[in-house]
Amino acid sequence: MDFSSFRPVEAAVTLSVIWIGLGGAGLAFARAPRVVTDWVFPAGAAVALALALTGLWAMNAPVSTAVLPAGLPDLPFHVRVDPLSGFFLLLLGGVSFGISLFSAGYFRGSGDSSVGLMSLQYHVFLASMGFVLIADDAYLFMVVWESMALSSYFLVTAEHHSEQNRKAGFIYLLVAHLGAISILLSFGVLHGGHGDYTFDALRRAELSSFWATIAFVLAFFGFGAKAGMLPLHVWLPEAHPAAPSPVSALMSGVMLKTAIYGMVRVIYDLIGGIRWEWGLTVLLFGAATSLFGVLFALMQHDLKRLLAYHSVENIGIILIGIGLSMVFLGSGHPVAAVLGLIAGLYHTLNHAVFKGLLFLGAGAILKSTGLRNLNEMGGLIRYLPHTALYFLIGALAISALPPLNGFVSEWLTFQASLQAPLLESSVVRSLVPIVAAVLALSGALTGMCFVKVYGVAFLGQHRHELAETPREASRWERAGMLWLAAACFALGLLPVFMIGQLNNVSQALIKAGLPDEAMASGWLWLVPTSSAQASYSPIVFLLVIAAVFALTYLVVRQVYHGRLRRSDPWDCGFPAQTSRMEDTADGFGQPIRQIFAPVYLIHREIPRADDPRPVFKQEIEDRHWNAIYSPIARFAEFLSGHIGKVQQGRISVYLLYSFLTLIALLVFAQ
Amino acid sequence: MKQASGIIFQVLQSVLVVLIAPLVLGWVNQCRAWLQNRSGPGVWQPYRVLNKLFHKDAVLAHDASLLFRSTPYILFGCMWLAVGIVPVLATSLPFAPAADVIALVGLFALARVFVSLAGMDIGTSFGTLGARREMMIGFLAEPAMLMTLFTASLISHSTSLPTIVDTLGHGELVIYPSMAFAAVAFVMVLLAENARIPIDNPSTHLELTMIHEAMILEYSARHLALVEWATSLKLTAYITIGFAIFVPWGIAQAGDWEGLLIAFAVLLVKLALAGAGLALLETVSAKMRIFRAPEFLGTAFMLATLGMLIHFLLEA
Amino acid sequence: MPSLPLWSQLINLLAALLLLLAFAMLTQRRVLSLIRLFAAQGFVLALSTLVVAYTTNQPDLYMSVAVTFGLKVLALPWFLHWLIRKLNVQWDIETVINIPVQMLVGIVLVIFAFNLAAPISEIAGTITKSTLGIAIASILLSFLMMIARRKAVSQVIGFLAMENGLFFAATSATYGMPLVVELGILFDVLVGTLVFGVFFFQIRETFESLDIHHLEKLKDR
Amino acid sequence: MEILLLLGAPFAGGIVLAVWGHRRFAPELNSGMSLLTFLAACVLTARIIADGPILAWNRAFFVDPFNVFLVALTAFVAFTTSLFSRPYMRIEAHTGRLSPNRLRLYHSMFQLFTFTMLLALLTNNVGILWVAMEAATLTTVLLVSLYRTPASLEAAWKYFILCSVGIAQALFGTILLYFAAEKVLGSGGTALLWTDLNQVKGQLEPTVMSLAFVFLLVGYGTKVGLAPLHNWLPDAHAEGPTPISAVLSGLLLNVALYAVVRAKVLVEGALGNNFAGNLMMGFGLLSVVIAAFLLSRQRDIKRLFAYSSIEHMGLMTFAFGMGGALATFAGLLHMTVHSLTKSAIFFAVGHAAQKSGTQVMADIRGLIESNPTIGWGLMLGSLAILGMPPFGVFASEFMLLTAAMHQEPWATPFLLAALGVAFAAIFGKVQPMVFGKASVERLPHPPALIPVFVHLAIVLLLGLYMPPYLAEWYRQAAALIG
Repeated sequence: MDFSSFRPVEAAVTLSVIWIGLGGAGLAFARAPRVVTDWVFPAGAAVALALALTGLWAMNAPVSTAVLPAGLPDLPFHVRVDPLSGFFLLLLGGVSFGISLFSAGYFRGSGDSSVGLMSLQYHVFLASMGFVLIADDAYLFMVVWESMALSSYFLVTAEHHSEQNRKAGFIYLLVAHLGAISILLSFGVLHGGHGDYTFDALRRAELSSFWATIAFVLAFFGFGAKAGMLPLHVWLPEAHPAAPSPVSALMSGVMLKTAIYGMVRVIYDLIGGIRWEWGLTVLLFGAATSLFGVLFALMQHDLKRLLAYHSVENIGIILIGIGLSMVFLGSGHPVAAVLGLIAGLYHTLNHAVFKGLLFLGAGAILKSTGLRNLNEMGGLIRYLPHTALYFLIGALAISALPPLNGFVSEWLTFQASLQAPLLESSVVRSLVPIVAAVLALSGALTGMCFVKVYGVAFLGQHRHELAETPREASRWERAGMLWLAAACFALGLLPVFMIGQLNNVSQALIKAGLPDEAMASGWLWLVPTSSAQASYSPIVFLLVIAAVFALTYLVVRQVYHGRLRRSDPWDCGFPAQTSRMEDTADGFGQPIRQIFAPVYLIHREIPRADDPRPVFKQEIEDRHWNAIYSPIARFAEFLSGHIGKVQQGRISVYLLYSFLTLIALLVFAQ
Repeated sequence: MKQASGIIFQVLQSVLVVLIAPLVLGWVNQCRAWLQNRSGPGVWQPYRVLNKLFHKDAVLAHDASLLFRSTPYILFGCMWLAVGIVPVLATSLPFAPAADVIALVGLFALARVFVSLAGMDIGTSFGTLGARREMMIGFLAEPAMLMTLFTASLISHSTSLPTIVDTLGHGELVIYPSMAFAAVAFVMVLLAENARIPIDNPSTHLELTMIHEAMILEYSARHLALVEWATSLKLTAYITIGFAIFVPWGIAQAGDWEGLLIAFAVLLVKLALAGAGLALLETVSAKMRIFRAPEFLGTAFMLATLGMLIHFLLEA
Repeated sequence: MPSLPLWSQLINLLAALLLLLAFAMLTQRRVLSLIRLFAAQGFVLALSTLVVAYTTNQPDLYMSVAVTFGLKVLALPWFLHWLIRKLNVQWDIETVINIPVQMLVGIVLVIFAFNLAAPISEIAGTITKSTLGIAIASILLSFLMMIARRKAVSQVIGFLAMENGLFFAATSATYGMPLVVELGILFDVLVGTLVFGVFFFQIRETFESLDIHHLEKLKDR
Repeated sequence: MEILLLLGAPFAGGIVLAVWGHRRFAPELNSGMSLLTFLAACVLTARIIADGPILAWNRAFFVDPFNVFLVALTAFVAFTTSLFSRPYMRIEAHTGRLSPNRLRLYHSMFQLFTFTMLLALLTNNVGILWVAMEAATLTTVLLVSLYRTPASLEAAWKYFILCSVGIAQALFGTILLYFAAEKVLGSGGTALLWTDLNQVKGQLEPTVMSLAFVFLLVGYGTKVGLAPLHNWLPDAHAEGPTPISAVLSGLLLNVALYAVVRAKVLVEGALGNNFAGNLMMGFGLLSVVIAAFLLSRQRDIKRLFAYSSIEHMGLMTFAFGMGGALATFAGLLHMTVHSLTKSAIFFAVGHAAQKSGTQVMADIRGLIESNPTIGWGLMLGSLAILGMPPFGVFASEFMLLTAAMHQEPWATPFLLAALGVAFAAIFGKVQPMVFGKASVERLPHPPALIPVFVHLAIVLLLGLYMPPYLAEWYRQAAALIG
């Protein structure tokens, strides 16, 4: 680890180590929480910004590797920064810069001594994510992978007094651990037995197609468990809301992306020789995950659980992008594969940005009003104007609406799926557009969900009497949210710059880039393959709408007049307009329950007719619990019950066991 | 020189279409009146309504926020842009590359989201009721819409409307069965998106049955005028997209003036026919129950997917 | 030097006697007679070691004969008698499996032990190679006896019988282990029995009976 | 010379404490003796590193890289356990559960137990190894029944009967081994010396050796706690005083496995095929699966961690059974980190049980709230034992799983399932104990928890950065075992 030549890898390692140091400092100052919130978190933000710049630099610089002094005897820790890890470092640094700024303000109020411990776990969490992105051998990767899970577990169970948090933390760590073991086994398959675990050795190991598929399946489900893919997603809606809001922003925004990074790194880089059947599996799982995630998000009335289910949905969209690129790569169309990969990675960055923004918004609401249940919110736009604006930008971005960044990545995914005619097998060729339709459906459903969230939370009348009027978010918090909102706009309006960077990444991974005609089309027009094929210019969108907005506003004011007066809204002749008449979050989701009834498991308590205080209670449950998870738990219980009979207390039976083992072995030994 | 004429064409097309949009609505209402053997208020009625509304004083609810007041202008801007992009009179206008078909769908989704939010801003139950139903129709219609546009773009290997128009219109005449399916599906989506009869009755006063009207219940004066104008613009935009994909003949190239005149004439004829067809469809069918809408749009989606499969199987 | 076959016949006789005693202990109903049989087995073991020592004139074997005789014939039986009197457990032995079944299983075990020892005894150089099968059989029989007993005392006696079997195997296969190991083993057996005695007192104190079924609480049913 | 001090110190300590074991300063004396032993072990280890294996006392004692690291580990853990037992035993005496002369028995037996462990490790004579193992059982059986509760009596009785019968099988195995060796090396003392056996293991009679290995495996396997023979282990660990559970789990199981591995080396040389390895793998896998599934049924915390010891011993046996440089290296590392982590956990558990007055997990709540050091000690300890990465247990499991995935892929699904179930069971039960509202009261004497965090620090160090000489040490040992 020589510092003579200062390359991206040295920068990344030093910055991550500084993060750990900051964590330690936070713990040291545990007695003085103000010091922690005023100095440690902003310093963490500065380190995050530096890491983002390193990532940007790494995407354009040559690959740099280094060896750290620590690690197993014949396997010291190898670290490597190439364009792919550079991109994810940019993602990690950029998003955690905003979140750290927000946390500086968010934790200021709590004031108790747990802030020191919280800052230690927070910064160790960031540092372990940093190391995951630059790890270059299986051992270091696994160590930092599960340290990430461990540190985030302690953050999830920060308020460990509530039984629900503890249960969420337990399920989270259990699924993370099982996922990690399956990743480990996939490395085991790849490593070829001579004890050399560096990623270069894994790349060179050539595998028979059977073992390559086994490695793919293990890696896919291992990383899928961490990303919240469909069958293994149950921990996500429990764990993310349990953590404090900035931490759930970090977990939803960035930690899920390290799983995507792992998947791309192992499948594209280490296993290589991708087959289109793998791509099809990823595609189908992605489509199912995205549709399932958004359908369940629509049913939630807890804001943070809703956002967590949306993370599941967006992971599905990312998997669709990556699945498309694997299908094209498997059937020999590198250019279309590049487009799919760029769409997937671009959506990873977009989701990190707007999901982080939305969770920070939810945190600001929780801090000022103490509310998490949407049915108790309402009319907050008057009390929290800034948060409302930033939340609106985040909501428009996640609903994939044109001028913002959500639309760009979804548009690219559509363009990639329109390359379907290139494929030979007619089944896949017709399946890809149907997956595109599922993507469109889930995008539209997200739009509906965020109209519900924004409408119920911010607009209309207040549904719940608050003890004192909620205060707007503090200066730090607004700065954090502003940074992420600006990022949404920048990524939405100037996609060509980021697509160019991603082109380097795909050059490094698939040895193929977008056609140069697409690159040459300047910063105004985003062109995926050829301008004849399709082009999109977000800046023109924004300019024309703004111009028309200003033009009509002025013309109407000049030609006619701007007079305005206030009065009661139309109440259809009904005298008292109370806030209970407004539609609740569950009410808004009623059409979805009607149309997609079989998907849900609904427990409904309809009050009796003569009930003086009728309360309508309804609980939507995830079918996966009693379809997959409780059968497994029951089977384990059943099995341990039978095995329990082995230990049944009588000494003569124990002697009999040892006698029979002896006889059996003697017979076997002959 | 070509660049200058392009810009002039662009401005001309935008202004012209914006002006004739209320006319299209007036014509449709007039045709409906004739079909129901009523004399009807006349084709220019929408202009009179707009003029009246612009003169009145705006009345706002107490807790209407800034969002509520700015939504009409955003709506109008979006529709103006949509009409500017679609090759109504001429193809390959300067704004054309700004968006392809998918971006247009996104633009309409943006408009729909803003209208729904404005509806919910007042805090009465009607606004949220309308918003919920509008979003439901929206998410059901979007996959069907995209599937029809995919069929067209799979044939012409591009999603940008000028290229589609060039390949389908200016190329030699070929009958595409898949396009037939897509056309029927497109008409069903058009009816749903523009709140026409089978899904929603634009001229109803029963709050509980409204979808689109419920959201703009609270608007008055200039805001209501802009919203009404935007609605007619949306209808015109949808109809012109339909022309561009299914009936692309007669659209001029940017720059040749005489082609423009012919295109304008052809456009008027096509709009008249389309308006009459729409009126006929509306008088023939009655408004469906709100929870029959999913089957309606489900069939639209099936038809579009069938069209695409036919395209893959028959290579047509 | 007396003719070898005569002495080997004597050793085979003693081995057969040992097996008979093991069988007798297996089927014995009363504790006191069980202890007397154990003492007899110790005596036969000492005698056979003496014969082996004499025929193969290995001086250190005499030392182990003396210790075996002292421990297995005198010390342990006396100690067990003293224990029985002290704890006044004058009662007969309940068995987990009834006696005839134990007999049958015993015979099967003996057959199994013989065909197990067949390959070893061909290559064994010692004159007493044929007795290895009997030694293994007596070990398995005493193991069965431990399994099938309800009372703590009889279980301990089963264990001591197994020790006798082991010693007999040692002498028959290899003319006895090196002395330091032999002494270590005998010392362990002695301390083991003392500890068993301590346990008897403790169990008696807490459970007022030496029946094993009190000792079945710890389970993970 | 160091061997004399190394064995002399605990033996002398045993005698001295037998006389003054009940006095006030007895715990300090006990720690002093253990410290002396540990220093001797360090000197011996330094000497072995410097100039390789040595044969001492006309080949009665043999020290090579394999058993010297176990000697160092045993001495260290014995020393830290004696440090832990100082306040623990005072609190037990304070609460009146232990009378002074029982303390005397405890202290002297503790030292004698250390003596037998070190003797078993150092001796070159397989017979003496057997005697030492039998003596180890004798010294600890009385300690298991120290509290005189019906349950502890039952546990002690079962421990004694099952282990004695097991050890008897091992004696017969040793006799067969001696029988086979006598053919080649001639009678007299040398036939039982492991070094000589090791040289001639190629010429030993295969059929006899396989029978001998069966008896040795069943015999010492009972002491290791392998699956069908494990029944005594949970009772003995749960009912005895905690320092004894720590020492039993941490050291006795390792030494028993050491004996099995020594036998495997000879048998593998004699047979040539992998009969011994397959047997060990079979038993190891069976233990891992059975222990994992029994974990979820436990209500007593010490029984829970006793089953976790069975599971980890199963993993080690599987590793040694699989053979190959990588797996053996993983097995050795796992032996070290397991005994360090498990003893640390038992220290924390001991004090936690004392604080809440019960060992039933349902009644212990909110440890972090009432006493952060015990709470965090238990939490980090259980995370370490479950193989969470920053700790060394993960390093050995990593190497084991990847080697298994390559050499014995059929076994990995079982390992995966067992590790998953074990994680769910242990963490599911430890988490509510550590988090939540506090339901426990203060301790009369301040708990000595430095050993817990020293152990966990070493395990963390082994996970992240292995010092080169330690790695060299393990590699030599792995080469020896093959």
